[in-house]
Amino acid sequence: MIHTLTPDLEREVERRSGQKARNCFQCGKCSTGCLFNFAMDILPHQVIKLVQYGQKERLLSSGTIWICASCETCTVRCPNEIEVARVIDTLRQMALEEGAVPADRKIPIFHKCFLGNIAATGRISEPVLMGSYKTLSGDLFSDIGLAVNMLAKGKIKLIPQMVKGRREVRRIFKEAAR
Amino acid sequence: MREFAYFPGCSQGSSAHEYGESAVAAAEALGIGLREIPDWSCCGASSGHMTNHLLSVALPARNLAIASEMGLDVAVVCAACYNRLRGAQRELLEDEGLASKVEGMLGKDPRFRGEVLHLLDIIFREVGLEELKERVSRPLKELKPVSYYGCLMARPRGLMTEDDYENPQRMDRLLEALGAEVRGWSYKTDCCGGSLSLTRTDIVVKLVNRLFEAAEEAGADCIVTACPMCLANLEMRQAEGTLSYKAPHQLPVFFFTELIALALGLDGARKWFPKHLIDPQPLLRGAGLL
Amino acid sequence: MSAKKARKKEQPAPDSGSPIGAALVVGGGVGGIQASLDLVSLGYRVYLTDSGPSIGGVMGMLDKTFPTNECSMCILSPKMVEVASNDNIEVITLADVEEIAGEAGDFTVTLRVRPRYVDVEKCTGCGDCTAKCPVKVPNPYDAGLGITRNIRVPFPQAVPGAAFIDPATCRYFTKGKCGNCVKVCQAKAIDFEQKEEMRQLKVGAVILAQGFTPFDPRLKPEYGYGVFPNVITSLEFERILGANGPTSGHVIRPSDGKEVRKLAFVQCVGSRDCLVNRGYCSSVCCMYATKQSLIAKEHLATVEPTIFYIDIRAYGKDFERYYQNAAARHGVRYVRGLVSGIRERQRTKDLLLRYLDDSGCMQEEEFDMVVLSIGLEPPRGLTSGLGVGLNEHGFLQSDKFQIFQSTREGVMVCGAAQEPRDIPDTVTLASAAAARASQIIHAGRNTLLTRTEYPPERDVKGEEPRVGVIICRCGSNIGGFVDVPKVVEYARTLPGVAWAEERIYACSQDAQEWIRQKVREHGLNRLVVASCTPRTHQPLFQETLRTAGLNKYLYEMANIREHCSWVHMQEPEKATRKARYLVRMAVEKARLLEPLQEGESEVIPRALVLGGGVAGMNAALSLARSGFPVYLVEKEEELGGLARSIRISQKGEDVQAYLRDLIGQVEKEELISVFLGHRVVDIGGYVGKFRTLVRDSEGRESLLEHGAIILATGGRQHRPAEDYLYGKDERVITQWELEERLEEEGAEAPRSVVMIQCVGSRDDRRPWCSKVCCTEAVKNALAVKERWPQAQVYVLYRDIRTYGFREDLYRRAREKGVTFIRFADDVSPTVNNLGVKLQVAVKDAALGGETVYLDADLLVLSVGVEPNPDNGELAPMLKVPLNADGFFLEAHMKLRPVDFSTDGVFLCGLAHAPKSIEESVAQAVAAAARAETVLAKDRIITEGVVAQVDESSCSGCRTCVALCPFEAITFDETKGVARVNTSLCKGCGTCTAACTAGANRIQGFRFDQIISQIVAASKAWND
Amino acid sequence: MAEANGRRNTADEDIRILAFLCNWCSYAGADLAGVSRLQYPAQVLDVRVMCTGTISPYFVIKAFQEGMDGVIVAGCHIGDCHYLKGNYMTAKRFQFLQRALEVFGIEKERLRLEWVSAAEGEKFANLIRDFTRTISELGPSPLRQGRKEVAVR
Ligand SMILES: Cc1cc2nc3c(=O)[nH]c(=O)nc-3n(C[C@H](O)[C@H](O)[C@H](O)COP(=O)(O)OP(=O)(O)OC[C@H]3O[C@@H](n4cnc5c(N)ncnc54)[C@H](O)[C@@H]3O)c2cc1C
Ligand SMILES: Cc1cc2nc3c(=O)[nH]c(=O)nc-3n(C[C@H](O)[C@H](O)[C@H](O)COP(=O)(O)OP(=O)(O)OC[C@H]3O[C@@H](n4cnc5c(N)ncnc54)[C@H](O)[C@@H]3O)c2cc1C
Ligand code: SF4
Ligand code: SF4
Ligand code: SF4
Ligand code: SF4
Ligand code: SF4
Ligand code: SF4
Ligand code: SF4
Ligand code: SF4
Repeated sequence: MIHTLTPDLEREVERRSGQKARNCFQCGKCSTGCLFNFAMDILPHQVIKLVQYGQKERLLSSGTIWICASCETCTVRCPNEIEVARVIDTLRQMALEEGAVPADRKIPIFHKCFLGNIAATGRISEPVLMGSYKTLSGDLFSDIGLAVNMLAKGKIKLIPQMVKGRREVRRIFKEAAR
Repeated sequence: MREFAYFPGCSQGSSAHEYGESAVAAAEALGIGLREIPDWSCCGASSGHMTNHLLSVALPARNLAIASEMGLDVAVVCAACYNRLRGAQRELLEDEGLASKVEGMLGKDPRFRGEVLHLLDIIFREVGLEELKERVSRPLKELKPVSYYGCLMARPRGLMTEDDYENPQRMDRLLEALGAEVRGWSYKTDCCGGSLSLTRTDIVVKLVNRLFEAAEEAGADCIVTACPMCLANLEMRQAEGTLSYKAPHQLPVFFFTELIALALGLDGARKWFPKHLIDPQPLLRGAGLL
Repeated sequence: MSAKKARKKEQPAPDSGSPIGAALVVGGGVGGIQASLDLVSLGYRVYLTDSGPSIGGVMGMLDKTFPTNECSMCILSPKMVEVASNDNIEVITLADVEEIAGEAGDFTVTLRVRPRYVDVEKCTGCGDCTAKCPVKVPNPYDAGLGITRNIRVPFPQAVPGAAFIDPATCRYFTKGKCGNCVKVCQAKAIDFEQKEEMRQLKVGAVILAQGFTPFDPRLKPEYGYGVFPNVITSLEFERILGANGPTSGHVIRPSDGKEVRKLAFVQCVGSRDCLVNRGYCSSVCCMYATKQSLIAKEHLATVEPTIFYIDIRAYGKDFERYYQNAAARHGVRYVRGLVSGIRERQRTKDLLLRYLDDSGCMQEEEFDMVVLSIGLEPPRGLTSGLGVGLNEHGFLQSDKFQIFQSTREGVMVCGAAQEPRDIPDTVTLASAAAARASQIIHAGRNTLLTRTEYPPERDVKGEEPRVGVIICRCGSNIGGFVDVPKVVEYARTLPGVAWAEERIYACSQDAQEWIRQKVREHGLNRLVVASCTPRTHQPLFQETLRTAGLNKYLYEMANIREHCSWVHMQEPEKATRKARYLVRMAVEKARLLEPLQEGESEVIPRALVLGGGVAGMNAALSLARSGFPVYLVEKEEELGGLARSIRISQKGEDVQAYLRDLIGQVEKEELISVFLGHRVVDIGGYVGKFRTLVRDSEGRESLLEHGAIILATGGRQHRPAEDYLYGKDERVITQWELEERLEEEGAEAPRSVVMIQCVGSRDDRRPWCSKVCCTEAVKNALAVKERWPQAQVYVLYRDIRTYGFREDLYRRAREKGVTFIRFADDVSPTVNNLGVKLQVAVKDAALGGETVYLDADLLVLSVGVEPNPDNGELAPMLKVPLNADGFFLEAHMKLRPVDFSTDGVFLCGLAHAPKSIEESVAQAVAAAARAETVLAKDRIITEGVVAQVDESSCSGCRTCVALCPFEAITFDETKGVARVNTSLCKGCGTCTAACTAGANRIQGFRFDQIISQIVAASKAWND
Repeated sequence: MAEANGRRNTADEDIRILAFLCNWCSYAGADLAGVSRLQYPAQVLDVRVMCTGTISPYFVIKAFQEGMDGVIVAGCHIGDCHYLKGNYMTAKRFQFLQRALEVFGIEKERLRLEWVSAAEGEKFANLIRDFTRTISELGPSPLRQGRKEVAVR
């Protein structure tokens, strides 16, 4: 049931992403092309529809916005030139900013760890990333076998690389967070 | 020899170390110089643009700014880095407001006016198929690869280089030039789900195994990628499919530069193959290439 | 308030610089063909050019046509033959227009005519050259699917029916050797020396009908066209379905020739797509996909078609029913939502498509073949030399209300070159363009027609039959398989034969003179030509007979080529025997032939137009401007009809201003006599001579005499019977009431406007789509946004049917923030009165039927179009039929959209079916053109092949009266016999066959004549 | 044996077939068969009529009386009639005709009604092939001269 319809969200999304969700005529191409749609609670064309309806809470707390892998299949095929992937990016960004409770915690935690890793050292170090992600998400045991295998193949470097210009990188993060 | 400012990307530093080596080795052998961008930092990958737009531009911008100082075009080997660097470059050149904002953040001019290229494209431009063919000393005759670009190499439409964005051809042509019997298939640009590899392994296993099924259906005996992230993801998650899929896939996955090196008869080639999670050596031996 | 008195007026004398009575038609598709035929019957000389080697256009490639599933070639090829055999139409193929100089009435057109390398006059279309040509090329007629040779007749029914050489692929031209064709051509028709030629034509008017170019689906690479062999275009599929196509109509797929079971259609490929810069809707593809699904199933019952679409645009007459039946009765599966891309299985070449099912779940399904419903693009080569404007999509720009008028005076447009459209709309526009041309050049009417002067007809009554027989060799086409001398020998032995000889090419120009000479020399009074099919060659030989001073019905043909030498090539002996038999049958019939009189009746050069709406007024004005007086009868006291309630047109123009201007023109026009407040009491007579009694409200009657009738009595608005609180709550209004409010000064600004579509349309009781209301809603939504930018506008719909360029409006409305919400066909929205506001609840189909509640300050109902209740009374008076929905039924849904099967009666506007104002105008002017073809003749010649009742044997059973589909037979009560009105009779013979007394005879196919053929067959066999 | 019951199995040289073809569809379909050079047995002669609606039952009966072994009536598909409903009348008449023929002792298979459009050259050729085969199997018509005894039986 949807009660209050507002154009606010649509405008906000347009301001941030340049994408006009209102242009959509619901052809469904974005959804039928999406390889992740089976795992989504709201399909991409419905995301666009709900943006038109201004259903902000529902979108920001959806699983879809985190499941979307930004593969851009939707974007390249939309006949109305709506970059659906960017709309979803924007919704994710808004969800983080507004502290919306996501349907799937783990994915935003991963992104947080990923970026945290960059902020700290300037580059991604897989053991650091995995460690922090596993601690924060509480998902301690999955992929243990894989990690052992990779260690055995010498594929995991335990000592992280450090970028000299770490301060620059941190400044970027600070400014971007404002 | 033409030189490029080389952006290796994080995975080259660790899990994809040997692919990085193969890229440098193959490039060098073909007369392409790769000068690493000094003190490069991570491009932010998916996490950047998914969560913070400004960040997703500013992180690559730092690298572009350094590359500007080198006065060279940029060479990339990772599809994700390629996508981010090119994407950020375009936004910065098109949106002056954004550019000056980022300039303030970096303290450097982020407007990179050179070109960001993937090594695959560079080989096409600088070497060309004809010359490549001539350089082959060990044709990959017995190999039946499918080429796999993943989602980020060709998209968004219009952003990436001139290859067909729905049915890219360059890798196929290149592998053919190396002597391989390339198989056609319809999954070249499907996403492998790399960014969800750790968090939603369930989804990724499905996607990856779909790709392997399709590759086998196409009669391929290996998959060739131009992205270390894809490679890692495909290797890591296909064995996992053993649990949920009847037929376990054990299809080797190569980085395209590994095969160039192999076909050109470069020494280093042998030592990269044992590092793969899915051992390609039986296949290569069977094909008389090892 | 009585009628303006009809004033007799002389045809205006041509001004000093009288216009040239000739016209150029560019493009020989169905549009160009119709325009040419109309122009020539209006009395103008016509040049018909095509850039290709034959006329016919895309319709010539189609298998069947929607929504009647009629065979496309069957209905087109008679028109093509008509063009070919008309002396006053010159067909110029392989020609491009370089420049149109001068002005309306006096244009000089420069044509670049490419060489054909085959002499059209000499080529007999035998195809010997094709058999010997070494160069294989993909056959364009089969959309590239089949293979043909470089030299060929474009397709069997081509006009001209002559071969041509494409020098780009010919070995002689590219390599300097070969010339095989020259060696085998017995007609010596091939001429490598032909050169490109520049020609100048003087014409008074030009009609552009270049049609469309099919979209190249390689521009949508996600569908894999050109990569996956089993992904084909709709045009290719049309050829696969064609009985004369590359697979002879077998529904098999290209990769392995396997029969297709699962068949998918992807709609809107290259239409409604901003990505490839084709934002418009191609208007025909929803319907042709439906048609192709049905035909595929007809050919192969096991086919399971699925159509993936955005909106099904079944907006035309009878389209909705066609679509609903396809889905409900014929198992065509419609799935909403486009597939994003196509994947192929490498081994089987099957195709994988992903879609959302009804419950919103993702499905992946394998298909054997996928058809891409490609869009219609502007024709290639619309050069600036034409001096006409193009619109933003590259189609020919035209006037807002007169869509057949280009931006250049004297240059008209029609068909798909102006906007993507189907065949009936193309034909309509073609006639309208011809009418407009006639308005400009009517002073030059009949000035440039060549009229053959015939010697007086020799009276053969009482003469013994002296039959002349010509056996044609047709080069080796007949001569190679049939022993011609033997047949000649045999013919000479037949009773009544005075002379028989063979001839190598009986149809060649020199042979005609030879025939005339023989007729004279031997005193022949009957002629039999044993050659090819009468369907193409009979008119030629009949003409020769006329010039030899004999009645043209003293002629009979024996088809010893198509029906003999060609189909029994491997059995020359039997072919010879059969040729003898066929000749005998023809001779025996010929002996019984009698001269027939073509009926003639006078024409009253004045028309009656019934209905003074936009359609009626335009029809009247068009006729008046071509010089014909018109009676315009309107039952109301005011002109204008429904358009009085419409403010803005679909193109955004001010309708009221247009209407005022139109009424002004009608009132000023001296040739139009308006009868306001009059109704028709009775209509009598027939084509050329109708007598109509009209009566005004005070009972005063007038008797009007006229030669043709145009029916323009319109339709009406559906009155919603309290659906959605209409009439109960003043906030619930119709679109027309909204338009009124939009113009009202100081009207209160609504915060929220909700529109509901399909009110009174597409339901069980009114199973048609009203066509106008989607565009009307979109247009009014935009107007609301313009006047009250803050207002929220919601449009609740089932399918948005903004076909053609109306799609631009739909896009603009979305851009402006109008929200479109789709509800499923069987779950209408509901309305609740909450006192301060109305609340509309709609189940959004895109969200799996989730209910969305909308507050509405205004609820606007998009009510549909209904037939005029007067129709039931008018139909029997005019002797014309109604369709199941109560609209008038035209003579032929595809090719005679404004004619009735009753000659001399035409229709237009809402009387025919729902349509917009511009479409009504076009149809009205088209109807005027058709009426003008009647009025422009001083007398009507009716075919000699008509029924005749022998009064002495007629038993008065009236069987024939009831059977005649054209109501041509009346019963003469005083004499107690049936009587045929030869002006109405079409010569079908249905009556003859049923006449138990043998009194009813069809001339030229008389009982005794057919019996003589039967007996002759038997005698021949017994010899 | 075969002779005794009036049947022969080989395609009979002596078979005589008459086809009534409507001008607009079936005659044109036969033309197309010719243009496409489709080969079919030469034992068929055709009579062109404007519409199958003209074909009186008497023509068909006369044809048999005159010694034809089979008769074809071919016209436009229902709905495609150039004269709106001529072929519809024919279809109605046809059922009556078949019954009438049986009264004469003529097998009803000897009369065939088919819809052949102008685009169906292939169909026309197949029709002739198939019908000739059928008639060959049935053998000469019982009404034919010299066979009357067999018909009376
Ligand atoms: C697959 C498919 C199926 C269809 N099915 C149906 C159907 O079932 N029913 C229906 O009503 N409609 C159908 N249509 C639409 C129908 O084809 C068009 O309505 C119709 O062909 C339009 O006729 P036209 O004369 O305007 O153009 P065309 O048929 O395109 O003819 C144009 C002619 O002009 C010539 N020409 C082009 N450019 C020039 C030039 N510069 N100079 C000189 N000559 C030129 C061309 O050679 C051609 O002969 C279908 C269309 C497609 C693609
Ligand atoms: C609900 C609705 C909404 C529409 N919206 C739009 C729109 O937004 N845009 C658009 O372009 N078009 C629209 N149309 C269509 C448009 O109204 C018509 O195309 C246009 O008015 C032409 O109509 P007409 O002349 O054929 O018929 P009408 O306008 O109906 O005129 C028929 C005339 O004939 C007279 N008449 C009727 N019976 C007799 C008789 N027995 N004897 C004598 N006279 C008779 C009538 O009084 C009337 O004057 C709409 C139509 C309807 C019903
Ligand atoms: S592809 Fe574009 S137009 Fe189609 S449903 Fe998705 S967003 Fe809307
Ligand atoms: S970008 Fe996201 S929504 Fe779009 S197709 Fe890829 S995963 Fe699906
Ligand atoms: S051989 Fe001659 S006459 Fe026959 S089709 Fe060819 S060009 Fe025409
Ligand atoms: S000369 Fe040209 S057209 Fe003639 S047969 Fe040779 S290749 Fe064919
Ligand atoms: S909506 Fe328009 S463009 Fe799309 S398939 Fe239907 S008719 Fe064609
Ligand atoms: S009239 Fe004779 S030469 Fe002419 S086309 Fe017919 S059969 Fe051939
Ligand atoms: S609103 Fe009108 S035009 Fe639109 S679908 Fe319904 S009936 Fe047709
Ligand atoms: S021939 Fe046909 S049209 Fe003429 S009177 Fe007889 S049934 Fe009517």
